[in-house]
Amino acid sequence: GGSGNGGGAAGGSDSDGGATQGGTLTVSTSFVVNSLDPGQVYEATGALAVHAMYDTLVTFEGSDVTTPVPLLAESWEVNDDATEFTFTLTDGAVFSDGTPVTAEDVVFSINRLHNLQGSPAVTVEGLSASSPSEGVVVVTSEQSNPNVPTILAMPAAGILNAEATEAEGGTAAEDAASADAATEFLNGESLGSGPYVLDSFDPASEIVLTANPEYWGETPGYQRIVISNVEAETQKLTMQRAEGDQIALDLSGRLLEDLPESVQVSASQDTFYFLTLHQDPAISEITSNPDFVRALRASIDYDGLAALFGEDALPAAGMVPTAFPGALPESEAQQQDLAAAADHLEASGITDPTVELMYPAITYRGVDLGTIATKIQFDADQAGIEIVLDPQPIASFLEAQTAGEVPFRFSPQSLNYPVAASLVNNFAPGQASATRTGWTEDRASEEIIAAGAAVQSAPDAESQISAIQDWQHLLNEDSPYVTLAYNSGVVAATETIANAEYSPAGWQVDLRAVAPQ
Amino acid sequence: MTALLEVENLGVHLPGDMPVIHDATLRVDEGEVVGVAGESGSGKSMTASALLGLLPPGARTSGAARLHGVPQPGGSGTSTVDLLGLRGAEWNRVRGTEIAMVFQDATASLHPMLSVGRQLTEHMRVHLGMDKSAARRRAVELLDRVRIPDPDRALRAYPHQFSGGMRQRVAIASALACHPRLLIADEPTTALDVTVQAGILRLLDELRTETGLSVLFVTHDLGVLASLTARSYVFYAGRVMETAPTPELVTRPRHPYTAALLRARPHADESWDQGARQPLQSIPGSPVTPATAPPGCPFAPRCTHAIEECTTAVPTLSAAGPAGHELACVVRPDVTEALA
Amino acid sequence: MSIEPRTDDVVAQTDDRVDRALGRRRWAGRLRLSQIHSTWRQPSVVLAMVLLAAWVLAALLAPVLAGQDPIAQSGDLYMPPSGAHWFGTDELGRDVFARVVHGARLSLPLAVIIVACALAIGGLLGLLAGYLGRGFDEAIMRITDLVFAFPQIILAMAVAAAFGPSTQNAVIALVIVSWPVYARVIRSAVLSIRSSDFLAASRLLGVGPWRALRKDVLPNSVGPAVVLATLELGNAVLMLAALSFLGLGPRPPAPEWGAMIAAGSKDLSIWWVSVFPGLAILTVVLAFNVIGDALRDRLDPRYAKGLS
Amino acid sequence: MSTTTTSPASTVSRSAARRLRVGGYALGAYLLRRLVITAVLLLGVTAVTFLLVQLVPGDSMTATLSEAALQDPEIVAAYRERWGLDEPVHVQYLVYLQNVLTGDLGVSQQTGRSVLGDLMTYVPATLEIAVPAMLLSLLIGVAVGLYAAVRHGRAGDQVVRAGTLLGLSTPPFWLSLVVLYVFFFVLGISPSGGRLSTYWVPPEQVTGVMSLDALLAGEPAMAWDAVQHAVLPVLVLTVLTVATLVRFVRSAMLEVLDQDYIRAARAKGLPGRTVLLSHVLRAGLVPVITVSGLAFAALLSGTVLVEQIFSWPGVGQYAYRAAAALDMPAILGVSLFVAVVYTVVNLIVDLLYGLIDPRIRLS
Amino acid sequence: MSEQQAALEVTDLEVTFRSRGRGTVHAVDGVSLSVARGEVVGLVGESGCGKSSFARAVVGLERVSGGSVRLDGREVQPVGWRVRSDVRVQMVFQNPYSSLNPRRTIGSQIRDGIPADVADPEADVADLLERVGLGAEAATRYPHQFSGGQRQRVAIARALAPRPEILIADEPVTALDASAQAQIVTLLTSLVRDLDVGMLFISHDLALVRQIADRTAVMYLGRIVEDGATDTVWGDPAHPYTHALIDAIPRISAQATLPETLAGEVPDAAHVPTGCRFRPRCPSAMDICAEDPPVVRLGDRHAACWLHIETKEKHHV
Ligand SMILES: Nc1ncnc2c1ncn2[C@@H]1O[C@H](COP(=O)(O)OP(=O)(O)OP(=O)(O)O)[C@@H](O)[C@H]1O
Ligand SMILES: Nc1ncnc2c1ncn2[C@@H]1O[C@H](COP(=O)(O)OP(=O)(O)OP(=O)(O)O)[C@@H](O)[C@H]1O
Ligand SMILES: [Mg+2]
Ligand SMILES: [Mg+2]
Repeated sequence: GGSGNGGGAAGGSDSDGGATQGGTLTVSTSFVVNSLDPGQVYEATGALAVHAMYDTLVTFEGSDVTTPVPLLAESWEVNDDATEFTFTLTDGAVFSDGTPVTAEDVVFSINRLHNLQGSPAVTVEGLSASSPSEGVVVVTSEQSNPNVPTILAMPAAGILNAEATEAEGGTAAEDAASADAATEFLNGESLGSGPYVLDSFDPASEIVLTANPEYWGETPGYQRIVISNVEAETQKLTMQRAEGDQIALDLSGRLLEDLPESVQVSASQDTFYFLTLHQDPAISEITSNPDFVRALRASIDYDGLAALFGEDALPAAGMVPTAFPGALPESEAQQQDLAAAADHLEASGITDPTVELMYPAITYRGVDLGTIATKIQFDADQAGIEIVLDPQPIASFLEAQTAGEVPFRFSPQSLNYPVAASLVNNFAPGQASATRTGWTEDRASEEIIAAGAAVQSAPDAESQISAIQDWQHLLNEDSPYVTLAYNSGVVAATETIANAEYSPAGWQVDLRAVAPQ
Repeated sequence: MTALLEVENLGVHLPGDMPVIHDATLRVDEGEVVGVAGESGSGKSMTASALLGLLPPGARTSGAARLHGVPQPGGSGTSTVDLLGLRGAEWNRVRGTEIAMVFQDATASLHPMLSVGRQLTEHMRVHLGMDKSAARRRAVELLDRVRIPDPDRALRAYPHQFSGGMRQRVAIASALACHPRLLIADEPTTALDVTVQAGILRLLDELRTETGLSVLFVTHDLGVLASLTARSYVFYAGRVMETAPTPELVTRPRHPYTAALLRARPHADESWDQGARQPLQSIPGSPVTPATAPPGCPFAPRCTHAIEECTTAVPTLSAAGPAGHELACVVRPDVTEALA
Repeated sequence: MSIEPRTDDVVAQTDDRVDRALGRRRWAGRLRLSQIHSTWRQPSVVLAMVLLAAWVLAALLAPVLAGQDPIAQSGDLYMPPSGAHWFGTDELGRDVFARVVHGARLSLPLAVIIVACALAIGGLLGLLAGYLGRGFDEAIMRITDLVFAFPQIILAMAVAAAFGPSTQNAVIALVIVSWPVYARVIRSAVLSIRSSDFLAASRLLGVGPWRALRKDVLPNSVGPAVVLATLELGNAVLMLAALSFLGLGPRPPAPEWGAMIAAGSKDLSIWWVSVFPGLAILTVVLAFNVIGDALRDRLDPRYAKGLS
Repeated sequence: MSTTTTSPASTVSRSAARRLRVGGYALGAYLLRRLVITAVLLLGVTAVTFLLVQLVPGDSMTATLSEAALQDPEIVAAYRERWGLDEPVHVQYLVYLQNVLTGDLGVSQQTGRSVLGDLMTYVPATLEIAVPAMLLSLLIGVAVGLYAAVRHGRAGDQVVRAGTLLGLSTPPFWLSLVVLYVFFFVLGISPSGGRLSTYWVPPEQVTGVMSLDALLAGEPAMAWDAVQHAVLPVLVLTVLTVATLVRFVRSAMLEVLDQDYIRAARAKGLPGRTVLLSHVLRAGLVPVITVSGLAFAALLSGTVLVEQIFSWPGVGQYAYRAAAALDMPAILGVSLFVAVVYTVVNLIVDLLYGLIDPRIRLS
Repeated sequence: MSEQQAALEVTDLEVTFRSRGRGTVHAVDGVSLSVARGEVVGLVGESGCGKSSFARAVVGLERVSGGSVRLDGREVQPVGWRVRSDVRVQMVFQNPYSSLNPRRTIGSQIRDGIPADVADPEADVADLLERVGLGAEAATRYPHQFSGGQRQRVAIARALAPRPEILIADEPVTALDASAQAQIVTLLTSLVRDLDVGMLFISHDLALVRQIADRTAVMYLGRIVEDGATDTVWGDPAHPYTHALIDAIPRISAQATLPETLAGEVPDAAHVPTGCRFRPRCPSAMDICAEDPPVVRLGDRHAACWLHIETKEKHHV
């Protein structure tokens, strides 16, 4: 039966559960969810839901993404060169069907994630799991990688009930990419050990989670969580007239203005927006010209651009958003310098350059990317650079991006996992993203290659931070990337909700922790 | 004979102040078949429409049209009603029960999607208060009366299942359903073949002799006029030009217009059997409407007898010759000779 | 007596009725200059002409009239309407008034291009289908059926999405979805002319089929096409705006009305960003519709009665 | 719309003419002919959509597979095989057709669910607003159209005429925004979007129509909430459709009013109301029915934009998302659905003709 | 008149229409007719008997499904996808409002028909317009500037432009006013005689045909039932149908007399009776009428009727 009431009073009032449990929590966000299979999940809303349904070995608490804390693993050890991680599983964890969580399940889940070769598989590239003894899981990395616990905290590394998954056609074998058939099932039912289970999934309108009655930990905060697909502008209206327990996830910038006092807002700058210029002269003589890149870099009105995202966005100083250790200080934010832009342009030897800027025609975190692109176009024009905008449907954009032949593109970017070094793994010369922009090692300066290597080989967190700052300084000098601004992920919640804190960990808000106040 | 309908100085203006009928005066006696003739656009249909209040919306009328012997609403006695003064629902006292109408195109005047039975009985039930079966019985009688074979079957049929002549018979039956005293027939045979036309003319004649029905018969065919009607009016440009007992009118016309009309038609007259073949004589010029008519006599520009005075003075209808022969002509030449 | 269906005339009548109900007028008269003149004297039409003329003028004089550059991001963001910015400023601080005025430079010519192309393609195919008949007619009609089986906007959307968003592709998409209407209208006009006595008379005099097509058929079938085209101009403005609204129209920073509405729709509190372009669309389309409607009335005397 | 006017108007002389020519032959033969035509049409629809999808630069693979996986030819090949992307185009098409014939519309690449299943969820949602809007439009359309025809040329008619022209000229997405702004943002008397307030647990899908399902589940308050959510979308769709309908009804009725048989009915002394309701309306209904069929198709296309703004999870939104994501099975599924609706509606219209007009009654 | 050399020779002409739901209609079913130069032949019959179909087939506008149409021994060329080079048979249509192209000047429409070898076509057009009683200046005007009668004059001028030898007039005055009718008929007959053109004049106005035709043919349900010199046909009809037609015409006389009626109705052309088609309505029907009646020659005329078979010799044409 329905737990709501038509009177419009808070749906949080309890009708048939325990005293501490709330009724329905509504999370409004504008989403395109492709899958709720942990092995396939790669965008924010999917991560949000999967995180609530599937326990991981370790996790993060609140907005702190620096210290992994135990979840299914009660403890872990790492060898000296950070290639072997040994996790000891906690006792008593059970899946939603009541069967206990075993080391086999963990091994199965991590290997399946790897072998499925879905989008999130990049994070576990080079990792493999095994279980030497009952209750123990060993994860080995081909290279030294101190961030393995962080990676294993990601929703994609959620632990599935291996037996049940296999019964639905799932497999963790090498050929999982083509042989696994469990995804469709997992889009309708969850097979995890988390506090919530999947009730229904409608990719267009909503994901409904209900409390897992078998949950082995603390009773979840709500009986029911509805993740509702709502455009940002409507989310704002909803928050203004909130009825019941409501969370909105896309209210960044301007949309936060004139919200009622009672709404609690938690934010963290974990996203950056950047331009990518292809370095292969065969693709474009213009974008591969370093002086042209410098001219463009100098032409951007960084303050004005950041203002488009709203008050709490910042002009970018480097590639690492401020939410993460290793970000450059605000004082180093880039500045528009039209005179310098003119000089650079002259130095480039290109007159009246015209370039086409491709970007996905989407609204991201309440901001229309077209608006930002138009601003870039206008700024560049001030420096005598003509930009023709080329908005593309997201699918076409991704395809073109992957094909690696787009001369000039614009997109938002967040981290694969909440460690600044993950950016180096992706954007350093020769790495995946860099390759797609023609930034091979031979086209990059030795200095920058060395700086990247320094980040990866940093022995401890502190030295890694300074290494990554050096790396960013070099990128700002000479790289195919123009980082434009940082924007926040925001959680806006009604005052009746506790622990509605934004987490840069990838799941935005920890639904496991959210509860009525 | 007592007058049933008297129309005096009827004038009709269509919206946009366009005159279409001008001072038309005519009379129908009880049990009389009266003809109205004239060229196309002379206002014959407008006159008929005015008498049933079916003029286009926004039309204005002047003059009077008195219908005598209309039963009082209460049921006691009768009175005279000025048709031009009726408004809205008042018309339902007259339409169907006192005056009924048959249109030129029977195909168009029967509802294509309603059964013949429905169209014959619906107004009976309204006006005569009949129940379904009584109305049906009367409908069968009516169809029989207008010579429709197998009336029971015909009641269930739809108009498109009948031929043109049969449809016109159905339309007549429908018009007669509520015992009207006056039937206005607006060119009911123009669209029909001669053989079919003959049948309809005979039917109307029978109805007159058997039931004493009065008929106002509109046509542009003087031959039809001659075979059916006792008295006739000739219209031109919304005016009555001449009126006389029909045999007199067609054999001894007094008005140059009437004479010209007769000369322009092929001679299917008494000389038919002698096979005389004379050239047709057309009327010079083309017809005018009241809106385009010149001052004076509207026919003057086309009239071979016209004199100066014709272009200034509007001739009025006045007696000429024996028993009810009247004409509107200033000159009044002897035009009969030319016909021979 | 015969109680038998006489199907032929029944079908003919019913066809005719349906045709008329659908606005597919069987072409009988011709659109005369005098008729157009008297059409122009109706107050509503005069008003529509004035409105349209104002928009055309606005399009021509946009740089002067707007006072500001429609793409200059010079003002403050999200300023409500004021003396400095009559229609306020948008999310990039651009002057909404300047953008609305400049929008006419985009929408009006594009609508004309769309209608002209659709008219040319649909008109030619309809003309030939009606005149040649048989196989060609059948083929063209089946293709139009096919296009009609898709809802206009969905097909246009799919085409535009497939080719990628741009002015040119939006125009192509809209031409693809709108030519069949012309083909149908012209075809039915041609069909009625094909069975007309004056064409028969021409052919009897020894006029060849192609010359007759040019001299007798073509001039008499343009009337309904002109009316339809006028009404479709409005429709083209609407559809173009709809595609733009969905992000499938001219690329930014073009001041396209639909795209402007889309920008405003992101935040209802900045109503001026979407209300004014919406009103612009409304008035332009209304003007086209009023004029097209009056022309149609003129072509069909049945309606003219009520107007004079 | 041009069916709307006109546009609708706009628009099917050929098939309208053809479909009436049914007097002589039997219902069976007629239906058979119609089925063949429908089949050919559907075949055409699939072919066109398929072709369109082939023209599209992107495919779904990149959206699904990781970059590392995309570099691996084996994985790519396996993926292509799984979705049949490795076959030549015409083979892919034949495979698709074969599947469609067995009721399998494939799996949406975007939602990962069967397209048929998706349609079953979204179609009722669309019908929930489209059908009431259509009924409302018909009701208002016939009443107002008849009124305007009767008051032909007078003030009432002019007002109606102006109103309908205004309705035809209003961009639907803009109107949606305006009503949302006024009723939700300013007045706060309507919900913002979606089918149901989130604090309700949606009822089990029986009919797929939220308010009915809520009633079946014994939750009148929830049904009321569902109705409130539907009001604005229905309103906008009605405004869009009603203008076309009013204009058609008006012209159809004007034509009928001008007929001799109406004059004849009045000459018989029938009360004005009887003439209007049983004579005029009956005759005028034939073209109105035709137009309603077309108007319903136009209305369905109008849902794309309206659903978008009211966050209404219907086929319109599904279609838009599918187009934006170039989700081939979904696009094909929606196209088929719409084509089926189009032909079925036309068939119903034809059968209705036979009921109303004895002249074209099927023997 | 039958001695005259016939220019137009129609033999056993058949025109068939196939339509869904109605079946096959033999609109014209074996009609033979000839028209000589300078001669006016009237063709009368009730609505739907096939007069127009016959006329259109003769000029080549309708597909002929049997028989032949010859002009001076040469087949008349049908109107098709080729330019028609033989224009010696022309037609005047019933509706003067639809038989002229509203978008072209009168002059240009008439000029279409002027033979290519005419030195000064403009003068020719002017001459034709004068002939039909319109001024030469009419050439520059459009059809809508003329009345119905005037348009019919234009149509006649146009039909005469290519110097035809035969004119087919399909109810050319039915749509006109009584006085305009008289004008047009007078004009047509005088032109035909002046130019030595043969004319087939189709009408359902029997009195009018009687007035102008040299010979009259009476058509019933796709067949000619009687044809001969007009005065003979009307003075002493040989076929009962002709008789009935004549008796049904309302007469003008001092004593009102109702016209005679004819029993029954014209059957549907798709379901014609066997044998003599007039049999079901014929007052003098006999058993033998169930067989196809022979065409009997009676002096200078023919009749398809069994009544005359005992007394007169039998002819099969
Ligand atoms: N609905 C109308 N609107 C405007 N003028 C009209 C209308 N109906 C008739 N008229 C005009 O009114 C005049 C009289 O028409 P009416 O129909 O009475 O002529 P009629 O004598 O019946 O002609 P016909 O023999 O052609 O039926 C004509 O000049 C005609 O043009
Ligand atoms: N195009 C056609 N298709 C089908 N049947 C036709 C066609 N044209 C004529 N007919 C039929 O052929 C028969 C003869 O028609 P036709 O028009 O030749 O008669 P008509 O004597 O000219 O009649 P009217 O006096 O009414 O003009 C009729 O039954 C008619 O229904
Ligand atoms: Mg009349
Ligand atoms: Mg004919």
